[in-house]
Amino acid sequence: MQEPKIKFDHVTKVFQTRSQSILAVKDYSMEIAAGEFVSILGPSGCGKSTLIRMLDGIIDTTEGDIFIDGQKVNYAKKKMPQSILRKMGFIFQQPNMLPWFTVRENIALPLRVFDLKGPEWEKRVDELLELVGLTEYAKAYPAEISGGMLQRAGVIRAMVHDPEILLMDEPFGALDELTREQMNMELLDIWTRTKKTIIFITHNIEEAVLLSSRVYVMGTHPGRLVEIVDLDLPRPRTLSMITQPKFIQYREKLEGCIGEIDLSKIK
Amino acid sequence: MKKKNKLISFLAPVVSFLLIFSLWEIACTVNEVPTWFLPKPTEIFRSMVVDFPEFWPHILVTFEVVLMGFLIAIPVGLLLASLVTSFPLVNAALSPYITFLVTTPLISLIPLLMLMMGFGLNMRITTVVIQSFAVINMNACTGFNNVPTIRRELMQSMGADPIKTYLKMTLPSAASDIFTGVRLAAIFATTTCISVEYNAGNTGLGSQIIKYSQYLKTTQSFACIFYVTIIGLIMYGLISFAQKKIISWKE
Amino acid sequence: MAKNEAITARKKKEKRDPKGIIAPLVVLAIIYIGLEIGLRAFHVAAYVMPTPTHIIQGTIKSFAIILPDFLFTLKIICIGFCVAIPAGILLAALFSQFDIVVKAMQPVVIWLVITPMITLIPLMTLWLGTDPNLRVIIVIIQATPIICMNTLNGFIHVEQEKLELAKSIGATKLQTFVHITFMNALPQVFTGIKLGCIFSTIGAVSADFVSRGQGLGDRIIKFLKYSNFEQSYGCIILIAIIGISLYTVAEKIEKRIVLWKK
Amino acid sequence: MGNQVFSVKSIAKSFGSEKDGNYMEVIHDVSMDIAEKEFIVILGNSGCGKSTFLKILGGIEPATAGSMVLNGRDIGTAIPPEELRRFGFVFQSNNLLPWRTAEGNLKLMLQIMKLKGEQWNKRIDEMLDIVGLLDYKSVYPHELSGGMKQRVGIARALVHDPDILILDQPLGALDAITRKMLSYEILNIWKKTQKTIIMVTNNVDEAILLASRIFVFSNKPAVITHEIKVDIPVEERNHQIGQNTRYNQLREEINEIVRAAM
Repeated sequence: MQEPKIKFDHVTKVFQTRSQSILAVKDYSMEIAAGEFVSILGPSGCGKSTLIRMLDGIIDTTEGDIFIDGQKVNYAKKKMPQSILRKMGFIFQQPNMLPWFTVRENIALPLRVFDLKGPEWEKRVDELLELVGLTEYAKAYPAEISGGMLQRAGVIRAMVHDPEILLMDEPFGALDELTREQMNMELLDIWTRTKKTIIFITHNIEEAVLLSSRVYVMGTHPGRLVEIVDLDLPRPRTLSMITQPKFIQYREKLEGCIGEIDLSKIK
Repeated sequence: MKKKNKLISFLAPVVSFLLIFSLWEIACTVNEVPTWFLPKPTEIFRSMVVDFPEFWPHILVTFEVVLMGFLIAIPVGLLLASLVTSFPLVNAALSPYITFLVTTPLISLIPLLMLMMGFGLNMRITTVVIQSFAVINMNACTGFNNVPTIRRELMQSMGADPIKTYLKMTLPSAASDIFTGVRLAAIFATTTCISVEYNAGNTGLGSQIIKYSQYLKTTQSFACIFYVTIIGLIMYGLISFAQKKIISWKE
Repeated sequence: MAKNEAITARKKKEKRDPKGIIAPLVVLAIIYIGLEIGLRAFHVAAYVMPTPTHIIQGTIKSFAIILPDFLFTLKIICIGFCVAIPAGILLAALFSQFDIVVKAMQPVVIWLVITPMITLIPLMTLWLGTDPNLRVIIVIIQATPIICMNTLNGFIHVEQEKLELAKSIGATKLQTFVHITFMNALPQVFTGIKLGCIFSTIGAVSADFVSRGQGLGDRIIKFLKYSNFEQSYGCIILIAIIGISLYTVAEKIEKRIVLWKK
Repeated sequence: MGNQVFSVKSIAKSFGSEKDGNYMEVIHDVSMDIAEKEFIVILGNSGCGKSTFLKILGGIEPATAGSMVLNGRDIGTAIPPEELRRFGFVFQSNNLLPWRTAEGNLKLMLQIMKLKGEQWNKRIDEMLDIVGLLDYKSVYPHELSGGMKQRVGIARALVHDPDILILDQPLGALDAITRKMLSYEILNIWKKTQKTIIMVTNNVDEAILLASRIFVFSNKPAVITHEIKVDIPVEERNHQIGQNTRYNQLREEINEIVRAAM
């Protein structure tokens, strides 16, 4: 079998605070092949954000290993080298634009940090701006443009250094319904064109079904894997699919998985 | 609509200042208050112009001390705050002392500093620096400590080195807090400078205020006070200008 | 049960980090011992800096002389500060009632904050005589504007939505002010109070320097005249203690009242 | 259909004036009759003026034209203060006062409306119980999760026993799972309390689950483009509604309308 692009091998994470230790993720394993689009679905507090933060070297693992391209990447305490970090782009829940840079400067920030110089990179920034229709807002400050546009900027910032993997942490959770639908379609379009590996974190069932090839359902207390659901829906996916019986069936199934978790404990 | 609002915001304070000064003027005239007790605003303004040559050297001295002290205090305060907040242990160890420095009226050191350094500019600037850097330091620490986690994570996700993180993210994040500190520091700087001049020698506007009030030349005293205000306003204006130029973004 | 959990969680948060207590004490010890050794080793003259032990000894020895001045300064600062707080808040409350007054008075308040009120000390003697107790006035006028400025800031920056809530339930102007505007501004009020406390001590010491005769500021100069360096350092430390105590009290009260701050 | 409790007739709202060239009409000629115990849902894109419409209904802003009739009495363009007690308003961003505990937030309503007595204090507990937060009575808002805060917000709007509950996108700021849970909770509250409810949302599923009638608003200026009666019996509205054929039919139909309006 082909080497998985990303592999979580029995990963456990315990957060140690002054008064207590919290088991955030317990014994989590998953394998993702190159070019796959997978979702991690779960209620708030189930540790799904912790997972991709461990993958991206923002926090370390307590137990277990994480591999990218067969290379072990859980760097306890030590900083993850830039060669590995460059393979990944992180998209946050909020747009997380730095308000003192213009939209273009924000998008080019990874280039400055990774020391990627040269006209080909600058051209790439402009191409990406073009791709999501932000060219005319390149010189605007983040405070001057709408939430949807900011989140688009967030997406292309994570792509500007040409990573192989995109980590998306509930990227469209803060947007209103209609903008979110639009962004979902744009994301699918980007994915089809670039064939990145995408890990998409969400608590929206419909979004998970619409976008991904596989859904990992997580439960809380402690954060753990509950179920893996493979989605056998044709691509390209369209918005009109959400009323098709098969789609509804998957939605119901996932709703059932979530329901089996501990709805009573969700606050 | 907008234009009208702007006009009102401009006119309202002008009117209130005019009102204050004319009430003062009228009260003095009607009650025939002697000039040595409380001069009329018009007399004060006249003195500000007429006696200007006499005041000028002192204005220069005071302004120089305030500005120099202030300009040294900013980097000192910022640097210390950056160092302190970079290491959690140092932060924990020093933070009570930073509050201590801010709350201590360091002007109480003036007599001792005079003994050590004489009456000259060095001593005055030193006093201004130690009184005003602390408040910049305290506010900058607050700013550095309150950088949103999500922004830290962004820099971490790119593996940015400490210097890049500091320049591109931490410093601008704290900018508005730093400016709060700088603004307060300007007020501390003028206050301290006057306090020093009360004690040290016979140059500077503070010393002149005392001198004139001893000779019952209250008008000139007030003229000096107004010049102190003007220095304060210039400082305040400069800071506001710098803030607008530097913080061109909205959070 | 869940309620209790939440409340104990709150109490736990209040418990201080031991690092936050031990580390500063270690620093204090290092400073003390370092100064003690350093000053002796390099034979630093007493007028530059006496050793900490000498300062403490000297201060205790002359404590009978210092005490009246200490009490006097403490009284001036406390009374002045206690008058300045309600004065500043009341003024801000008055100004904030009408938009136009806010626009008219805000620059005036800033102007008063920028002008060091200690410039009026020499004239105070002229107007009010030489009674040392009148130094209270200096403290009041030095501290009131900054309290007023911060409070006013808090009063005029209320989220629109909170005012809409008041409107939707038909609250009167007074009710809206008491329950919404004032409570919303409390954190800023405390910022003002804490700054006011610093301004108060500066005002009091400056007044002592200029008007002389009484107070810790005056005592520092007197001790220096007779080369009693240890004692004058002792006085400075006492002033510092007044300042930090007031500040700490204000901060403690803030923590008690402003429970909702994260 | 039951009695008409509340009708709005040709309500319009505009800002600015034509003279200055910044005239903007936000609501244009909206009329609706609301019967007792009805659940009205207003569906529309963000920024289409539906929040402004609710603010008029909640007595926060007056309309510029049209009139409202409350229990047969013509009250003109604005809800008079004495009638505000008949309304309870739930804000989009919970809008709890951070300086008051959950209980304190409910109490504020009673204080301002001068509702005293044991029965009202008991009602605070009852309402907190209805939203399942009795255990969190003395907890400050910042210690509650987003969903819990919004539940307190709903309890607050109910505590003074209003006839009409107005909800301005009450679930808009919540995550999808909490949102679903809370929409069922609103359904239960409606069943339990038998209030008349007017709610704004941009989520079609939510609208069908809850509404007796749905009004679709168009973009600026807001006008009613569609009125849809949701003929799913109350008994069939539960967690299994996803399998209801009528539900899915309506869902498709309304999704179509909403997308076309974009």
